[in-house]
Amino acid sequence: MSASVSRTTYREALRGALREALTADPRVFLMGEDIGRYGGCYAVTKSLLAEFGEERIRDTPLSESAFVGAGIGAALGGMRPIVEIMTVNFSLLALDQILNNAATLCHMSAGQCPVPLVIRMATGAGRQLAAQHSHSLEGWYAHIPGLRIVAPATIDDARGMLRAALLCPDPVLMFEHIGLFNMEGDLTEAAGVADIERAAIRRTGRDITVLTYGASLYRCLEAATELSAAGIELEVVDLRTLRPLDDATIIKSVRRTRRALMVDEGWKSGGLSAELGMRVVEQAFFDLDAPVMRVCTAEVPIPYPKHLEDAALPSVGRIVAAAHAMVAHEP
Amino acid sequence: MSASVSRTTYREALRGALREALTADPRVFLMGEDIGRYGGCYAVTKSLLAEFGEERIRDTPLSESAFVGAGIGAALGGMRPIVEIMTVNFSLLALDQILNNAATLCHMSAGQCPVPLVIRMATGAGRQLAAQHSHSLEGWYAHIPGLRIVAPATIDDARGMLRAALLCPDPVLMFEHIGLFNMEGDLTEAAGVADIERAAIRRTGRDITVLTYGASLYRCLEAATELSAAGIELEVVDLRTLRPLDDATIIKSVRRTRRALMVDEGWKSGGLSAELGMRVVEQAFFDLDAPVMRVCTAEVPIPYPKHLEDAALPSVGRIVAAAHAMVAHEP
Amino acid sequence: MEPVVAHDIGRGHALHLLAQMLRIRQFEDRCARLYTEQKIRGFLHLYNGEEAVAVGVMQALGVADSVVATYREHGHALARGVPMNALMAEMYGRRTGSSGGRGGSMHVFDVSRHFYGGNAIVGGGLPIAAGLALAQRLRGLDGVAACFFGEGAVAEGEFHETLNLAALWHLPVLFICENNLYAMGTALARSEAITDIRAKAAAYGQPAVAVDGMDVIAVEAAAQRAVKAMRGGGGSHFLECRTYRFRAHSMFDAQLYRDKAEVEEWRKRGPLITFTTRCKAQGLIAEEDFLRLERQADAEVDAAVMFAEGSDWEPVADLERYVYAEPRA
Amino acid sequence: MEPVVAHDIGRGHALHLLAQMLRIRQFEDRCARLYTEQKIRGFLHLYNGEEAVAVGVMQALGVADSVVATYREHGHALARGVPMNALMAEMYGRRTGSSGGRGGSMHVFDVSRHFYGGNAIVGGGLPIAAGLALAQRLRGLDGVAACFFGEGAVAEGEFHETLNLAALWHLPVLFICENNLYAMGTALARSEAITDIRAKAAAYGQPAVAVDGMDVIAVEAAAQRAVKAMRGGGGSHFLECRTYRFRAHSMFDAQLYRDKAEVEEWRKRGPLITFTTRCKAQGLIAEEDFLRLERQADAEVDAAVMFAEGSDWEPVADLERYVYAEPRA
Ligand SMILES: Cc1ncc(C[n+]2csc(CCOP(=O)(O)OP(=O)(O)O)c2C)c(N)n1
Ligand SMILES: Cc1ncc(C[n+]2csc(CCOP(=O)(O)OP(=O)(O)O)c2C)c(N)n1
Ligand SMILES: [Mg+2]
Ligand SMILES: [Mg+2]
Repeated sequence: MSASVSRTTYREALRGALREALTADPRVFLMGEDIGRYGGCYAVTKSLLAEFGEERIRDTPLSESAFVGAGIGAALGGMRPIVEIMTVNFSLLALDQILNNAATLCHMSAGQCPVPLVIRMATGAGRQLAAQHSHSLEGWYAHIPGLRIVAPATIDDARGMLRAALLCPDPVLMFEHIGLFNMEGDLTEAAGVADIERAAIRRTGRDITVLTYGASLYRCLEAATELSAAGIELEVVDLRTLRPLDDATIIKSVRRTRRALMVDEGWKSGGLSAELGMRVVEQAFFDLDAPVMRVCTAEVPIPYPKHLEDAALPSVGRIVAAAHAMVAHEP
Repeated sequence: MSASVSRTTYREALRGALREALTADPRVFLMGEDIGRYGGCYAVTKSLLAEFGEERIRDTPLSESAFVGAGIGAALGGMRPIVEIMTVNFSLLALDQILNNAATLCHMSAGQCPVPLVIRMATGAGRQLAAQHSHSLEGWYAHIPGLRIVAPATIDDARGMLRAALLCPDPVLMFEHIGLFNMEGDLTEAAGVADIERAAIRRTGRDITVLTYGASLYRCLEAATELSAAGIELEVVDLRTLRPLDDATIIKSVRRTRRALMVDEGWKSGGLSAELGMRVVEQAFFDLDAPVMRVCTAEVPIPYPKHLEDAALPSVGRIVAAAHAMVAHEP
Repeated sequence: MEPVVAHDIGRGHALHLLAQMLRIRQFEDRCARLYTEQKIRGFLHLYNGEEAVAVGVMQALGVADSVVATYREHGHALARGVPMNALMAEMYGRRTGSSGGRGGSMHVFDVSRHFYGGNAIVGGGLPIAAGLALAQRLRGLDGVAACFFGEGAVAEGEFHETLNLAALWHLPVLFICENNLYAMGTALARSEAITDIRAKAAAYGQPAVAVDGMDVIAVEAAAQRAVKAMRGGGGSHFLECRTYRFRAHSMFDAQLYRDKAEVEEWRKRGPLITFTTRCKAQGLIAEEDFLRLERQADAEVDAAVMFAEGSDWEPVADLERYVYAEPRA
Repeated sequence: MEPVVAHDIGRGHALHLLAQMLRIRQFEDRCARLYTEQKIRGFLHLYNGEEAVAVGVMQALGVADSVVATYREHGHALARGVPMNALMAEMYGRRTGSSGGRGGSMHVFDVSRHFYGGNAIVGGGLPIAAGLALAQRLRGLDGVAACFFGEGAVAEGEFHETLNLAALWHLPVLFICENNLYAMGTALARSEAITDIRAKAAAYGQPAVAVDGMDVIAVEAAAQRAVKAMRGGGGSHFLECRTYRFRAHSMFDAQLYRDKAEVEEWRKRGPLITFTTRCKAQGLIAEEDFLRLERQADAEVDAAVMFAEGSDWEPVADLERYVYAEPRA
């Protein structure tokens, strides 16, 4: 099957999905800091103000708690708001609204108050933005019941997951890695709505299952190429959705490769990789030939200088080293 | 050695430690909502206003972010503030200050700005306070580098850990389970400052190591008594400090019992038990006779009615069942 | 404060207002007893003394308007029309409760009446009300959102952020500050450098008035004016209702922070007593009317208790239902 | 705005103020070039146009006072006395930088000068300043805390919470709002229903004045008055400095949100140009003074670049140092 594709960027794919939603559904509107006149701090929403006007592309004052809460209220009131928080770091100011309201209202009201709200935020490091602009907290957010957490790594997913988020009756937090916005590639025109309950195997391989998502996916694929030359074949799973996790795909892969390596850009202790590792152990312990391993970010506030930032983040080198260590364990 | 003890409650032990610190160190002061005239929402600070006056027992307006941030500033300015947030649920309003400032300043300033701040908060469920007053987020907080997280389960620790927190140059978050305040017991007069880097084995046993903390400790001990009758001996480890974790004590115990069961009151996915399980697997995989298991809170906002609240929380019954399942795995 | 405009209300409306206030009073008095009997658990915050605020404001709202309240919301729920049976069942935690029993006293929801809680994070309801109002505007409808909160919430950042947002965007939110002078044990003057809340709100650029929150007619009139202005396309309005809570903050409060004498002084101005006296003086109602309404309220409460006690618990098997919405759209 | 009091400053002080403003200007112009050469990375926010604010305020502070600034803090750091070498090394991320290179442009710290950042969460510095001031009061000292932030921060909840707390507790905080009319691309009128920031601050119950932030003398005088009042036991003060940023918000900003003409109009009122003109007119300084100070500033910048480029990187082995304080007390 040869799908029709068009060349674009991750940023443009997001913008296209936003435009499409604004065009198709009068209930959709955008709200966030500098999304209008400024064009969005990462330029995702550029030009949308001119196209859709001030009522639907709403620049907000600097008040994360109020506009996220207003998004919740608007969702309760029949709209389909898409709220942009510039980066996950600032989302902490709105965490009360996210956890105590968005994630809680549906259950607490016995189903009367679903909150069909989409919150988009940038995440991740790699641009030397230092300790208050570089954290990856999406794995941490995945702890919260009532939320759905998605992290598109590909151009198709950037569009398809936003589409899916808008169809979802639950609050969906969408995390866009700052390293991906400029990524160029093909958009599959007919790809449609993404399935936000399933992980995707981006590379098949027999020796180790690598569980990852977002920008780390590309480091894992690079490591896989390097390791392949040494005869080690990685199977790379792009989790795509961090809550709920797709146990079926994960466990099936691990049962086959008998080894699981987790790679994520969050801090290690209590991060998403710990959860993944536990699930593997709980569900496939006797299938494992080696202890599960994880490659995460060093447990430090991300420092500014490049050499320290690089040292803190999961690198291809660290992934390769972990893989070698894992195959060294003979069953 | 027969230590001199006195009969008291967990609440009074905390109050005693606060009184002692206020008396001994002029840099110590207390700040929080209703800690003065009202006497503290869980009555921990009752009578301290009369003893120490308004300058040192400071009732704050309802503004969690400002008074936590002011605590950070006061700590930078040479004081030893003890900030009370009524419950961990409200601490989300101050999370920006806690993560982006308290946890970050020391590293970001290359050691110039340590933040010797103590934040106490109530945590946990069991009193039918429903979905905005019942969560256990201390394990989630333990993800954040730069913080120290302590959770005293015993009367000696209630006093000793507060003492230790005040001596610590780092921000220490102390979580007090609402189910423990009324607990009566003995206070070891000479116990001194608690070691907040070490876990404690509260019961020795050969079959399964149980890793737990806070109010869950007592459920585990109850389960241990029940299981002992069935010939299964639990070793119960009270983690005491959730960040940094005392790997040495944990791993040593697991190596001996060859089984690890984690019990905590947080939500399961991405909770502290996942981290504990991963560490066990990473460090003692080949010593395990059974997959690690965890008993956590159901992934729901805690509901109001008792039967549902009980069903959501880790119960003695669930711990016992997990233990039986673990020993059923023959090596 | 706004001068109280002499206002002709007629016997029918007088009876209605009194009946509503009495329903709340009797319902809550029963709840307090049920609490000591441990039939109701958790936190219980009573509205005793503040009934005129909820009842007054609700008169100004239509069926399509939304209401957002706090953890002290029994009065708002009843005045809004949440059936007493469902409310009492919620207090008991039964599945027939307005939130299926999951919320309890602090989390009453009734979406069929646009009653959105029941919010127990101080200040947390304000942004939600702004969003509900925004939705009305964006949908081209003329509904307003009424948002109740205490004077303690005024110190929270969300108060500030939301008042600005609502004023800036001309959202039809009626902010109702129930100024009962205390936030738990903290007197207003101990939490605000400037204690004039109406003035504070006006500084955000929206009409703001203060009324005697003990006077149901004054509250009603002020709310009517505000809602009318908003229906005509006006932006947010602020209403400070000066009131007092006669009972403790919650069932755990020893009230060390205020004098008994102060409470007694305020009791003389209680909304039920003053309204009844006034209506009697005007010949609108007679003592027997009062007694009849009280009996009716008691009967309704009795029936609600019966209903609650006869209701089932939600099955444990349903614990994890509604964490996510069902069915998927 | 406060009327500008004619104020006799003398040649020495005039030269000092000019020198400080020039140091900032020249330092930052070099930083902009170094950014395009990729020697400086991350976010770089320039203070160009606003120099009079930092320089004016710092004149009022003593060594024991504290300063809390934002991510646009090079000017504050230099004016406070952070050595230019250490500042430039910080921009480069070298271990000789004021934060050991870990903070970069947005996170300059120098505790020996009570310079507490370098805070990149809008509004996040305000509570910290309140706490620093509280510490002074509790320790019986008379230090004040000066807290700089933009007008964009005014919408944040922390602004509200902190202004109330500081006023309520009479904390010696000098809040300095650098009102440059834009928060990134958002004009003040698009983020605040009421745009008079001074009035807003006054409503919290503290002295609040607005001054021409382009006039270093006016800023200095206002800051002096406020600090004097605070040293005498007064509580918090608020100073709105009306200014303008001449360059983009950061190096990534295409400035689509404002007219070139508007920028040009403001440039005529630039703090360097107006101050120099005025001092010349008063015969306080001559053109050659200006040129000499400019040369001196350039030389200092050259030396700082040399210093930074000659400095080592922090070893990777130290990455995890200082997550926790060392040595343990
Ligand atoms: C963010 C937050 N902080 C603290 C509390 C605890 N608390 C519950 S009610 C209350 C007092 C609120 O006072 P006010 O807003 O005046 O309302 P009132 O209870 O007087 O009706 C407090 C402090 C909370 N629920 N949420
Ligand atoms: C809480 C938070 N939200 C958003 C941002 C992104 N941001 C950085 S600077 C800025 C504009 C701030 O404007 P203002 O306070 O006026 O200061 P100025 O930049 O004009 O000096 C924004 C939105 C941030 N750093 N922190
Ligand atoms: Mg109150
Ligand atoms: Mg600005």
